[in-house]
Amino acid sequence: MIGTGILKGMAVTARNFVGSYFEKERLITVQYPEERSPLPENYRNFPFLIYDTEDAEAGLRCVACKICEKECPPQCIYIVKSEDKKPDYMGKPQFYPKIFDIDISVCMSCQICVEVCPFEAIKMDKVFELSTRERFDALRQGKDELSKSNTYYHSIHPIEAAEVDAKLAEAAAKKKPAAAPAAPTAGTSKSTPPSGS
Amino acid sequence: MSLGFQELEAAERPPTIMTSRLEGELLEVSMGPQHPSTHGVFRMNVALDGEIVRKLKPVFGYLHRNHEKIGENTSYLGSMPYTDRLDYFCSMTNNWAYALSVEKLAGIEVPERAEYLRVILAELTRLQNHASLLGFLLSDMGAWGTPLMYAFREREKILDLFESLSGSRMMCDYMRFGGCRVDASPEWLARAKEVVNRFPKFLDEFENLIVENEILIARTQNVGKLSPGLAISAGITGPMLRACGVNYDIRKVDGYGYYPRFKFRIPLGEHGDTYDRLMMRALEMRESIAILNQAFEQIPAGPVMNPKVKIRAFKPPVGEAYGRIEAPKGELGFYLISDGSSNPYRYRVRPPSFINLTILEDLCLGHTVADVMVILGSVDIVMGEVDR
Amino acid sequence: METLAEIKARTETVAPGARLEIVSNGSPSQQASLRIDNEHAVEIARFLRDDPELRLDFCSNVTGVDWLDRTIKKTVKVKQVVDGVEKEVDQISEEVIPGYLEAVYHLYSIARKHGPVIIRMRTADRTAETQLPSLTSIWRSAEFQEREIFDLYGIHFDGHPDLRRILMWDEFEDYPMRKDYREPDDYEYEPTPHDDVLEKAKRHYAPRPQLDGAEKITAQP
Amino acid sequence: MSDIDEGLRGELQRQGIWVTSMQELYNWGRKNSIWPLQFGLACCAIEMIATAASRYDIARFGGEVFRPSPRQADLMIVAGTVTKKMAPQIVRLYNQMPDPKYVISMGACAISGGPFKQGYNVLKGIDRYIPVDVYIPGCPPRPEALLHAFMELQRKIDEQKLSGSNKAEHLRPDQPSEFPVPAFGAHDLEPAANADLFRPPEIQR
Repeated sequence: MIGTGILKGMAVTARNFVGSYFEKERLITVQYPEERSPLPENYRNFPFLIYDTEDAEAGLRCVACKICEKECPPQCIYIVKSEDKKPDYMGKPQFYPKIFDIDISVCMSCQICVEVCPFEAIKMDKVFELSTRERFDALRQGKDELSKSNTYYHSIHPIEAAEVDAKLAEAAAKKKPAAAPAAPTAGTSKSTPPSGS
Repeated sequence: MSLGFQELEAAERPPTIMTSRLEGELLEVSMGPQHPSTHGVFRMNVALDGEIVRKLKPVFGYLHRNHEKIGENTSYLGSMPYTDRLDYFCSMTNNWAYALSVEKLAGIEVPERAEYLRVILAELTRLQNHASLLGFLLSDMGAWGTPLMYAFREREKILDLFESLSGSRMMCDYMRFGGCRVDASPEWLARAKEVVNRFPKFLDEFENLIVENEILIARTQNVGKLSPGLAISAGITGPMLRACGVNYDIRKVDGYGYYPRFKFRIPLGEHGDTYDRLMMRALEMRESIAILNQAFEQIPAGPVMNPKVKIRAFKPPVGEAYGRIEAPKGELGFYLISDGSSNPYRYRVRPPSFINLTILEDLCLGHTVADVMVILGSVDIVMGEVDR
Repeated sequence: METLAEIKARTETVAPGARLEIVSNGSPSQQASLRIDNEHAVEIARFLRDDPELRLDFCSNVTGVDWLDRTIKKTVKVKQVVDGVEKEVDQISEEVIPGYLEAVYHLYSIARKHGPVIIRMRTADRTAETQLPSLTSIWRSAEFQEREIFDLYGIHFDGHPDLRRILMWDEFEDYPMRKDYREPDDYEYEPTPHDDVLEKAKRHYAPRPQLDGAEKITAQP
Repeated sequence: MSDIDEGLRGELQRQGIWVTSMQELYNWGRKNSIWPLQFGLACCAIEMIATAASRYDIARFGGEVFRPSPRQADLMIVAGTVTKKMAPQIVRLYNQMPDPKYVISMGACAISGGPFKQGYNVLKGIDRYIPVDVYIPGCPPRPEALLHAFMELQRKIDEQKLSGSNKAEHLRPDQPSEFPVPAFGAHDLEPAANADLFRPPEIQR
């Protein structure tokens, strides 16, 4: 009989309509500003720089090797290397980035900078509420905005951060005979409050 | 800009003599690039006789974002996230096609677990692509909203899986040459299994909604018929080719990525019309679920990345390679020429939805304007891939 | 499937006078290709499609490649008499290969489920004689792809039913996929320039003296 | 239409009297019924559709009425890469929208060309031709990020004044509401940017 197919379809819509009042599977709206769906561990949005200890300037892991700048596919990283060296968290004198800019209006969140970084210095952030009314300087993040503590990293990617810390501690233990005996190991900054959140 | 009707011969055009009736006058209509249909910035120049399409010329390039040129100026690894943005519904299959081509070019082995993960992710991609296609197609037909909402509800579940594995909902950037970037945890596999197990329920519901619907049948059956001969000659691939009854599925023919290990059938159409193309997607989703269930059973433990492959300064030997996979929309191929440096000398994408549009005019001639949208919807195009 | 050498031999019997050449491929993919001459191209293509053994009825991918002028260094061992003693000496000769444009066709068979057979055609040079025969009459799938090659590479396909620009607008004059194409200058705002973008941005900033200071900063040590 | 004294308002509210000004009422109505133009360009458009679908449900903010015609739309969400071939059409669509009109530039491509900015056919930011109210970085931004930008736009509308020297732009007759449409040139769009709108700053480091 003509019309039965339509009625069958209407039954589906009716079932969905009624079901959406009590069936959990059909009730999926996330009431966004008040309620947020949890972001998974792996979620990534824009990169940030990690620093150990409590001083963002002294504890920055980045040594301005410019590998990420070179590998970044859309070329949104800009680094100017320092002329002098300063001791890093292990006491070894290293270069540091005088300027480290990321243009987040270009960044495509591809995570390649994280993959190529040999120093575990750049990681992906989870902040996505970045809408602004200004474009140019508002969307160019400088070193101050990018630097976030290791504790913050632990708070957003707990599993990954623990693995990174273990890896760095292992590397530090290997180097220890050569390095100064009082060199602090990575992950000592657990007590610092998150500064970037 | 000219309408692009220069080739409309004067002889074909009926004489423009003023008569009392306007019959025979062709009306030129430009549909798109901003058009209420949900297929992005696609434009068609249509010549109409009353409501009947007499000529149709697609106009491309409104999303031509120079993917190939950028690919030639970027390192091999750097092109991987760009492939996500080709067919932005199916970033996983795009990744796979590109990784497969580079693996051919450089002779890289892929670990067993990585191949299984690739199959799982490609089939999940096929599920969400076909589901949203059905939603879009129905919304083009006038079922405004409802089926699309149902389709997106299911799609979100699969996107959540992608997000928790790769970190992004749409732009996964998950595969690497010689494997996958991160391993899937057992919890993730369990979650994926649950989503897949629930999917048939949605399919049943969706099929109840559409399969017997008289309006849908009237709008799609015998509309936009495609003959197998023309389909093969015009290079049509994917569900569109199989809807004409041609048994050609690259998963079976090339047998890449351990597909020969799985038992699945290739659904074939009979008439090659819009209805067959629509149903082809519904049937393919069932087969994808079968593949997924076997893959969840068989997936072995082990590494997901070939340790010999360098991430940085990756330079394949001089030569060229063409690799292709069966993407949800058809044959997605990458043609790479290497000159031994870190960038490809030539980087070419064989986009299935672009080539599937070759016969759009043939499908639409003689049908009404309203059918054009339906036919276009059943071709399943994504502009990111058509224009690149 | 037959080997490429067998296909070549059989094609030569069908199209007498055709100059065919197997282009080797050094990569592990081992996809060697068959270079066909432009005069017999349509004839050869029809044979490849219709031959009952081959039945290459599906032309999957058509693409253009731009080859600039290249110099190839060849090292040949030559016997020379040095100081009265005959010795083998390496003689380095340089050969300049003039640039050309190339169209590459990847053919598969749906009927026999084999492939790919790759054929390629070359233009005489990159500027004046950029004609190639169109194979759209053999494989319809070449229609849009040849149009795309015309648009981006500037190869004129003789016999193509509708050779217009496809991706760029009609008024556009350049062929952007060629290797020597220079994109328009729109580098007014480049906050993170380096490498090639830096070079292009510098060109833009040059006539703007107020940005001279900024330029000095962007030039990296 | 001047602002109400907050103390007086609180006092009246305690008495059970709710007062509002014409301006507040007008802005309240406007900000809760923003009708976007149904217009997607690329990847971000799919996230825009996801925002309109049931999980994120832009209807909770009064923005679900996607209008296919620019004549009925208040908001243009430029979602995706703007190519040079598409830019004239976007400016034309913007010109066809009635005042007051707003633009959200969604995703990296629409802001600056994003990852594709090195392409020869990619416009490096839609703000070269039309004014943009809210920018959302991200590639693509999550649906939540679009909702966040939507709320940002609602805040902006709420702040607009109907009278006085700093009244909203659409009420000032000297402010243009239409912008010149670029033409296709032999090598590039002509002009490459609207110099009245696009004034990139000097980079200070």
